[in-house]
This record gives sequence, structure tokens and C-alpha cells, in this order.
Amino acid sequence: MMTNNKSNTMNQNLNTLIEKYLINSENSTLSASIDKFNKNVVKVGEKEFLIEEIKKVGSDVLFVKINNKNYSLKYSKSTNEVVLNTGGFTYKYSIKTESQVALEKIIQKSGSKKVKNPIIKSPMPGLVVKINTEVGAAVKKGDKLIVIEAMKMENALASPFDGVVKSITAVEGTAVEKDAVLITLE
Amino acid sequence: MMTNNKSNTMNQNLNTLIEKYLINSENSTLSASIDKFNKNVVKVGEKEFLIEEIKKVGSDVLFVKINNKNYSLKYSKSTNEVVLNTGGFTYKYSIKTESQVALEKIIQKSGSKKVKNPIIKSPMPGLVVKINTEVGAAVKKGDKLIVIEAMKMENALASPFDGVVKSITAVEGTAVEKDAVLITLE
Amino acid sequence: MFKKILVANRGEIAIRVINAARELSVETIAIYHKVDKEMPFVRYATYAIEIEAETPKAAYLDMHKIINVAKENGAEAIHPGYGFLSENAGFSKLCQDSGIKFIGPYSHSIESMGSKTGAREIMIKAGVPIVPGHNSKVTDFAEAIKIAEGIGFPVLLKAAAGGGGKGMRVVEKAEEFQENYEAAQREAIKAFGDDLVYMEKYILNPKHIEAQIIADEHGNYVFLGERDCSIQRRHQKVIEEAPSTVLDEDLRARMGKVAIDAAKACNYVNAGTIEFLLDINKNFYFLEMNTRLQVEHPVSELITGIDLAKEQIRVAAGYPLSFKQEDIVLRGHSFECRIYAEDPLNNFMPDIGKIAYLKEPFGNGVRVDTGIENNTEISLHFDPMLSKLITYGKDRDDAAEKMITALKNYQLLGFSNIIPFLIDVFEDDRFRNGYFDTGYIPNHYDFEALKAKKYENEDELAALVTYLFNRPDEEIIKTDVTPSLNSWKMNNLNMRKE
Amino acid sequence: MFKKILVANRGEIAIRVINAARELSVETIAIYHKVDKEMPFVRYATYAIEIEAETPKAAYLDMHKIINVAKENGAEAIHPGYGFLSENAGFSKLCQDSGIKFIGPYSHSIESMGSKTGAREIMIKAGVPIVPGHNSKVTDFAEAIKIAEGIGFPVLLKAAAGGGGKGMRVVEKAEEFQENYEAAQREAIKAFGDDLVYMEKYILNPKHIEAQIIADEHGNYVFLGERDCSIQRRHQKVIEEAPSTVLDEDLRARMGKVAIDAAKACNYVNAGTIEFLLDINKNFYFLEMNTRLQVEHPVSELITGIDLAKEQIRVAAGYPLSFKQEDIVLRGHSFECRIYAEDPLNNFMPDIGKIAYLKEPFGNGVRVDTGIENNTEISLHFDPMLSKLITYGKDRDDAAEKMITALKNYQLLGFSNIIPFLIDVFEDDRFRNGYFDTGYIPNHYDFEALKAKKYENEDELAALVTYLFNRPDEEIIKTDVTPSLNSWKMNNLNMRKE
Repeated sequence: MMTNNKSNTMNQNLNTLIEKYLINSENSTLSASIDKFNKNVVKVGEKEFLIEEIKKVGSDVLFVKINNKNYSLKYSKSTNEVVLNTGGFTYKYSIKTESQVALEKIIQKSGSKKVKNPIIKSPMPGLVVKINTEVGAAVKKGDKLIVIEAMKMENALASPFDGVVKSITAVEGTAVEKDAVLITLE
Repeated sequence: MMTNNKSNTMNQNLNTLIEKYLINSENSTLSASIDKFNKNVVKVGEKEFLIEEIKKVGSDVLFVKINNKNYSLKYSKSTNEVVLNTGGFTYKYSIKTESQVALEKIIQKSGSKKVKNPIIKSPMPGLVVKINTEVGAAVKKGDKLIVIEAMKMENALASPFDGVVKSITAVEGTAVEKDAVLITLE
Repeated sequence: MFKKILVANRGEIAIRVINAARELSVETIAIYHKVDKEMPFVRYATYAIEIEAETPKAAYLDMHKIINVAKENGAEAIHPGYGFLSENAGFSKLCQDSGIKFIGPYSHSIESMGSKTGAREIMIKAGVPIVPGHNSKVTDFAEAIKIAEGIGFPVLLKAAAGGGGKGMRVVEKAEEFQENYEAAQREAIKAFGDDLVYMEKYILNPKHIEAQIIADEHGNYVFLGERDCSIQRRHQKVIEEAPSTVLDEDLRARMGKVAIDAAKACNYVNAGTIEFLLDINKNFYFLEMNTRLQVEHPVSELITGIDLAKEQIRVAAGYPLSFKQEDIVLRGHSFECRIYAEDPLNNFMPDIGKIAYLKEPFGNGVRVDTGIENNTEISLHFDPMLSKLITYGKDRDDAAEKMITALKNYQLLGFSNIIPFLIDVFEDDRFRNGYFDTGYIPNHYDFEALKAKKYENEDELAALVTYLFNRPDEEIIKTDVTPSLNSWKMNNLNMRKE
Repeated sequence: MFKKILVANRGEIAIRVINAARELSVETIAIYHKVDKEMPFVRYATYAIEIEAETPKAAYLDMHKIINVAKENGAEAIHPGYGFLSENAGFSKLCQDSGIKFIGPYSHSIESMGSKTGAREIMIKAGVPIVPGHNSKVTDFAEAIKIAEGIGFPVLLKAAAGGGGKGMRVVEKAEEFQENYEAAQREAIKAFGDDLVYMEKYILNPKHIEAQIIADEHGNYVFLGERDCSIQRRHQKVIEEAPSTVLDEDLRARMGKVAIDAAKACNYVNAGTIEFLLDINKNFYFLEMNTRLQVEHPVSELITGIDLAKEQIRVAAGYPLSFKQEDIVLRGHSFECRIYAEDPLNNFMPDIGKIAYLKEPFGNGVRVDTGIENNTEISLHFDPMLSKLITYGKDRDDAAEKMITALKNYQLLGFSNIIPFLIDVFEDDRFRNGYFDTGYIPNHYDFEALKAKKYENEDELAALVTYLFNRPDEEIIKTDVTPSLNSWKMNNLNMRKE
């Protein structure tokens, strides 16, 4: 791991103008790089893209050309995230520099064991329709533990790993907000 | 005149909340008044108008209701002027308080004689097509002294009073900007 | 003609009606709840008057306040649009009693068509085909099975007092009849306290076809062709078209005659729609009559050239129809798409937020009936439809190509919407070849292919993300991905479910 | 079909063509000069490529650069729109030589119709009626007067080498012939160095009627009805309509046949327009042929249901026409208004400035072909037309009522425009009853009445002025009444005059 990190640092020394990123969506992970002195050119894999702004509207709407192809989009961003709304779809991307990713791996390794998230949260505001488990029950990864309904649509939430139900916060028939804690495993 | 001004001042003392205006367009002169403590109500002649804002867009576009009737407009204003663009028309209004108008009359009277403006300016950017007079010529009020063309449209400018041509700045066949001095009389 | 009318609605349909009135030189009054103050329809009318009410919805449902505003401001008639008070017989009556013309049918027509069983009886009398069924209590199962065989299996059992799918069961064959009938009875008594169960022929994935008619106060009735509204998600229409691909001249003529018979049977005046189910053998059955202007009326307007909303006002003002049946020329083809802020890849989950940028499509064969604009807040107070996109072409392919183009040109930024889904449907051979029924979205639509489309240019997206991440933005833009609903919005969410 | 085409134009017509291509799944390349970078048409295309040029206009006229962009970016064809390179035979030829399809007629057709005398000769041969006249030198006045009497007084004398009204004289009767002829000769030699003067029949305030045709590369020709373009200011069309109020079925059929004969006479392929003058006795005479898509093509699209721009691309790709003459059903009526930033109360003097607010009309029977948006700067670089507003109705009154409504709904703030003038024309009985010809605006239109309309609600305006004067505005708004042109704009003003 250390070796890997070293070579990464060397890479940066050799190409100080180039920042490398890992870009992650629900669909895939891609690597991209940008020239710090010419931020209109981005390389994704082997492909090079020239990005030119055509027009900006308000603080968050952009019209751009990517290799002369027109795109319109609304965007927002935070520390390691870019959210795009374009063509009717919303895309949530995480973006980290390669060195950041390497660093995180070291930190994770240095911890005794990978910590799994034992909390099941509601993915949307809705109603708790059904709870299929009870405190103390052993559950397997993929078991549907609880059903949330919103806008006439039901959503069954599955256990993220094999474990035991520690506590159930949700109550059948009540409304919950987005990200409300429903069930805690251990 | 002094009497008139006094009574005007008295009027203001009696109705300190009401500011009275004279409003002047190319079409007519109207009197209006506004309640300084309720600036949404304007009286024009005997008619009362309640003005409510529905929406503002940018710095100069307003949607208002006048007695519940919808209006959309772009506006701009300066010391004694309001320019409205609504329904495809542009309106240029001068607006002065009654006391301001009274004061101006006094100043005008106190001068020995009304000064006539002896300068003929171009009302638009265009080309000087023809000059119908020469330096030293005696001209009568209404004589067409010079022809300006813009956008294939000719405009003949007339002498504002009986006088003598002092100087001619314009040259036939040349372009002039809006408000360029063309002819000076005396 | 009226001098002034009041429009008792909001959004796109309020603007639709205001335009129709303006064409007839009729002034309009918009009413609005204060949450709608900045909506375009308020400014579109000649006059606008706020109605105070505890909830936004209540403002548009307050019959007495609305009628008072009309009276105080000299409106001679009220157009109800669709939804809200449009099919409220009491409101039609109250208008009449207040000396204000209701732009729609008389209250007795609304009333008789408002009751499912009442409407069914009137239609039987008028010789209108209804779904074959049996509407009295069954005690002897042998006899009941005989009746079911007469109707023809599969049959649908449903609670007489019911609704919403409870106590409904499909019986495929005689052997399963008794078991299902008893189960339906148990469910019915549990849900409605009444174990009466009817049976009728079960029509699997029928086409939803509806006939547009209009009638004046002088006894003239005209049929304006049919609409196919089979593409539905969650039993709500999303795509409509006219004419239907499955009707030939003969079937259209027969359906038109039946529709007019149905309208005559309830002394109908003004624009109305008779909904039918069409089975795979092209038998059609009366479903219900909608006694108002439909959301999807534009497709009929485009293929006939007749302005339904304008004609509604003329009819209400006592004029005879401005056309006769023989003047109606059906030419070309028209589609309508309802535009919603929903994520098709997440079960059409509604998205909300502010419109960051809007430029609706325009040009040849494109019509947008809309009531939104830049910065409009998409909330949960009202029906979540944003606008209607309608196209017209010389034939079905031309209209579909225009729809795809218009959908691609629809610049709507700020949240997820169903436009990419709609494009995908119009690019699907099954739909384009006319092979679809009400089961199309749940049974045949390929959501995986849509997800693949979402990410088909992911290299470009990744380049964009990298660029934007490095962009020196003047303002700090907070990420607000899937906007979390606060408790105020939460309440509204619960309200809407009711 | 092509994979990709280049659109060698800007503004509304670029968008019109992009939409037509998109319907056929053809990708588009927009070209633009940098002053146009933020214009909507640039973003409307699939791709956009800047063309560098000294003046904005020059970018759209640089044949070699445009063809290079097409070649380098894989465009198989170029659509020229109208204006710019659309009737440039050399460009059509250059495209062909470069292996790029020109979407329009072949260069020989453009060339032969581009010369007035050449076109006249071809039309005479093809039996197309032309304005009666005499095209050779006159020396003997007695004989000349005899010829003039043969043509019928009044006759128009015009310099053979001329143009722009110089050397043109109308002669009412024989006694005035010689005097006028000699004067015309003097003017002609002074202006053009050639004293050759022709004479032709003078048609007083004729109707301007034009026939739309389209032809494919397989010898099929279809006539798509006529347009009436008689409402003109400064000899430029402002209102067009289809069909014309003065053509009956018989006259339409005869004009259609003549139009197709004319097209055949120059081996015409693609969409074209044959312009005629129609005199008060309903004789029509060939004026000229426009070998391109016309500004006013939408009115023909709406009454026929045929998409001309889309069909142009199909024809250029070698497809036969997608319809036959017998498929064409003329239904309803359509108007087009050209929207200009001009003050009708000041001799249609152009106004300029930035669009402060824009919401174009929409809804049933309303089409807007536009290329502007909020904040678009109206400059003097190009033709000053802002957009085209087109309506369709079941008959002429319906279409006119829709036009009045759409004009009233046209929210365009920032400068004076001709919308109030257009409303006034559509509310004028003379126009509505069909009594108009090319002399309508100069001879019959009542500008005083328009001025009265401007001030009809002056009490409300005065109230508004008082309110605004007292409004505590956050920002200081500078009055910028009639925007003064700086020297840069001044240069452009001079350029445009050339």
C-alpha cells in the first residue's frame, strides 16, 4: 500500500499540472484528469474532452459545449460531490482525487476491521406499512425487513449484511421523514 | 403670483399627507395625488386607483394590478421623468410636484425675457440629406431648414422661431448622431 | 356574448380558458389563493382577485366565495375547468340559482352521470352497450355459475358498495367460482359492512377509448372523434392520442352514434366525454361519462380544427354550435404527453423543487398548454402535472417524430422529470406500431433500457463533473439532491394521499 | 437519410430547420459568429461551431469556411434557410462540387430564376402569364404609344438597367407618354449610364399572391395552395395568410397549374414559391420565383398539415415526396405576423435595446417561430425581425381572433414594437372583411386611431407613473428612453443601409 502511495506521489511530481480523479456514480467508477492550467480540457480514460461555456443563467444553470456538442444542465456541488440535472435525469456523482482515495484506503486498513453501517434509514418520506422482523431476530443479507410507502408506491428495504436486529425505531402505520432511522442491526 | 404660491403652501400644510403632482405626456397633462403614508393608492382627477404588485422580475419589470386589472411593464425613472414600456408602447412622462411647477413659473417670470433655444439638434442618428438655408439667412418659424434621413425615413426639421442663421455645423451627405448640433440661430 | 366571466381554476387550464374567452372578446377574472400569487395564470386574466382560505386547495373549492366574487365583479358566467368544482352538481345548481351561467352541463346531467349505477341504468335504457354483468344478489351457486357462463369467463367479482380494488376478484373458470365468491363476500363485509357482490365480464388489458361530443341548447349534437388514452401509470393517463389506431371508419361511426345517444339520454349540453373500454375483439362498453372539458381535449382540437373551450363559452352564452356534424373533417394525428416531475427510474416517485430553467418547445405542430415559468416552485399542494405537450402531424409517425423532437427540446432544469421516459416510449417499436393497451407500462415497458440510456454518454458526464468540480464558482451552491421534505411539506404529502 | 447536416443560418429559421432535422433523427451543426454566441439557435443544434469573420454578417456569408466546417465535421448536407446564401447559385454549385448536398434547388434553377429578364423569357415559353409589356427600344413615339395602347393605360416605364424606383414613371394616358418617356430616359442614363427604357402594364395596388410548390428528384410536383402577402410596410411583408380571400376553387386550380408549369420550366427540385400580382379583375401575372423556403411558409404548413422544412430534407436526401397532390386537404385558415421592434407611430422607426421580459403566446392554434429570449440584445447587425407569430383556426375569423388574442398575450418588454399596430389591423373591419391590397398601410391605415388607443387608459397610466415615481427602488434605474446609438452602432446603421 505504501509503495502504491509513493508511486502516486511520484506521478504527481512528474506531472504537477495534472490532477487525477476517481468519479463514482450509481452506475460505474471512472478515472479522469484535468490540466490545472487549462481547466477546459478533461481526459476521461483515454478520451479528451474540450469543455466551453456558452452561457450561464442564474447561479446554477449552464449551457456548455463538450467537443462542440451542446449540453444544458443545472448543477450543485459540495466537498466531494457534484449533482447534475440534465436531460430530465438527476445524476449524483462523488469525485475524489486519486491521492485522497489512496489516503482513505490507508485509514480504512489501519482500522481493525471494516465497519459496516448497521442502520437502515428511510430513503424517502413516507408511511411505514409493514415490519417483517423483530428485535433479536437473526437476519440474512437481502432479507426484506421493512416496507415504506410514499405516493402509493411501496419500497421494501433489505438487510445490508447478515446480522441480528438490535432495535426497531419504526412503528407500523406512522409517517417517517427521509433518512429517519428505522432499524438498527448488529 | 406670490399669492398663488402662498395658498399652495397653505394647501400643503392642511394636507401634509397628500403629495400632488402634475403629469405630462405628449398627449395631455393630468393631476394626480398620492397618500405619503399609503403609497398604493393614487388619485387621478376624481378617480382613485389601488395599485398592488404581483411580481417583480429583475430590476425593472413589474406585474401590477390597478384596481385588480393586470398590467405588465418595464420602467425607468430619473429626477422628473418616468418612462414606461407596456403593451408594445413606450410612454415618456414628466412628473413634477405642484409646488415645483409653481416655483419654476416664478423663476421663469423673474428672468427678463423667456430665452428661446436657438440650437437645432438631430432627433435621431441619421444622414444629413439636405440643408435648405445658409449662414446669415433670415428664417421664419416653421421653415424647414434641414432634412435628416434614418432607416429610409426622411425628417425635415423646422425653425423654432423667426431669426437669422448664425452657423451651420451639419454637412450634407454625412452621418450625424442623435442630438448632434446641426444649425444655430440667433 | 358575455362581457366578463370568472375562471374558477388555476394553472394551465385557467390559461386555456382565459385564451378562449379573450378570442371572443370576453374579459376574465382569475381567482387565486395567495400561494399562487406569482403563477402565470393570475397575470394572464384581465382581472385577478385573491380568495382567502385555510388551505390552497380550499380556495378553489369555496363555492360561495367564488360566486360572490363573480357577482361583485360583474362576471356573468363561471368556467370551472377540470377537477375542483367542474363535476359538482351542487355548484352548477348554485350558479344557476345565483343568476350566473355555469359553463358546462346542467346540474341534473352532472348528477345522473355522477352515480355509477344510475349512469349504468340510463345507458341500458338508451341502448348503450355496457360491460355484461349481473347486478343482484346471488344465493344459489349453481345458478350463479350459469349466469357467469352466460357472461363468459373470466368474470370480475366486485363489492357493490366498494371501490379502490377492495373486494374485487377475477374468476378464471367455473370450478373456482364459489371459493372466490365467498372470499369476495368476506372482504366486502369487512371493508364496507355489506356483502353484496356483483359480477361482470372481466376485460383483460382493454384499450381505454373515449368519445368527444359537444351539444348546444338547441338540440344539436356533434361527435368530434375518439381519443385513445391507454398509456397509463398508476391508473393515470400519461399519453393520449387521436385518432385511435384500432378504430376503422365503421367502428368510429358506431361509437359516435352511441356517444351521442348517451349524451341525449341525460339531456347533455356543452362539451362532454364518454369513456369506453374496448376489448381485443373490438367490442366497446360504456365506462363513464365525464361532464367537463378533459385534460386531453387538445388532441381532439388538433385533428378536428375545432376549439372546444371557445365553443363551450359560445354554447353557454346560448349560441348554436358553429359547425355541423358534416363540417367535421378529421385530418392528421395528434399526441399529448403529460409532463410530471417524477423519476421514472424510481417508480415514478415525485420530485419537487424550483424550476431553475425553463424553455418549452415550440414550432411547427407543437403546442404546449402550460402554467409554469422560470422559478415556479413545484409543490405538493395541487395535482403534480407541470404542463401538457401536444403535437400534430400529417400522420401518426409525423406526430410521433414531432413529439420526440419537442420532448428533446423541452428545457426543464431543476429536478427529475418523465421526459426521458416519454421519449423512450415514443422510440419503442411496440408503441409506435400500435401494440399497446392499459397494461403497457407495467407489463411491457423496459425500465432497464431507460437506465442504460441515462448513462450512455457517461464519459461526457464524467468530463463535465470534473470540469464543474474545478470551476471557480462565484457563489457557493449547496447540494440539494433529492430535496428532503420538511414537516410542512410532509403534511401536504399526507394531505394529498387522502 | 443524412446522419448530420449543417444549418447555414441563424435566429428563428435556424431553429426551424434544426427541428425538422431532429424529427428525421438527423444531427445538426449550427454555425455562429461570436456576437451570436448566446443566441438560442446556437444551443438548439446538436453541435455548434464558431465562424470567425470581420463582421457578424460575413460569418454567415463565408461560403468556403462554411463548407470546410461541414466537411471537417461530417455534415453531409447544408440547409441555407432564407436570406444569406439561400439563393446564391454559386454556393449551391460549390456545395455540389465539394460533395455536400445543398438542401434546395440545383444551381441552374437558382441562376435562371435569379435574372429577372431570364426568368421572364422562361416563363413566356412555359405559357406562364407575365405582366404585359414591351422589352425593346422605342424610337418612334407614335408606334410606342400604339404599343402602350395595346398593353392598356396606365403603363409603367422603367429603366432596363434599373432598380430601386429610379427611372420609373407611371403614364396615365397617351398625351403624357412622350414627356414621361423622355424624362425616364434622362433619369436612366443619369443613374445607370443606359437610356434603355421598357414599358409594362401598371397594376395599381395589386394583391400579392404567391403559390407554394414542392418537387422531388423523381419528377413529382405538388402545389400546396397560395398565400396572400399584401399587407406590407416599406414594401416588406408584415402580415401573410393562407388561403387568400379572393381565390375561388377554379382560380386556385389554375394558379396551381401555372405554378407547377413554372417550376417544371426550370427543372425545379425542392420547395419553391412563385410570386404573382393579382389585379382587381383577378388576372394574375408572374412576378418572380423564390428558390428557397419563404419566411411565411408556416401558413401553408398549417392549412395543409404538411411540414415543408422536413420535406425539404427528405427530398434532398433523395426520397420521393411523402404525399401526392390528391392527399393535400386544405382545411382552415392561417395568419402570420412578423414581429418587429419598431414604433408604428413614428414611421416604423426601429427601436433597439435589450429584451427585459419575454413570454411568447402559446396554446390552441398558436405557433411562434422564434429565436430570441430574455436578455437578447436587439441590435442592427441583422434583419430586425424578432419572431413570427402564426395562428390557425377553423375559418378566417377564428384564426384572426386567435391572432388578436396571441398578440395581446405576447409579453415583450424593453422597447416599442409593432404588436399594438398589428392588433389594430386585425380589429379593422376593412382588413377583416378582406378589402385590402398592397396599398393598405400607406393609403388606408389610421395611425391617429392607433395613437388614441395608446392613450385610451391614460388615467391608469398616470396613476402608475405616480406610483412608480414614489416607489422606493432598490437599484437606481437610469432612464434610457430612445437609446442613443454610439458610433459603433452608427457604423452598423450605415452598413445596413448599403
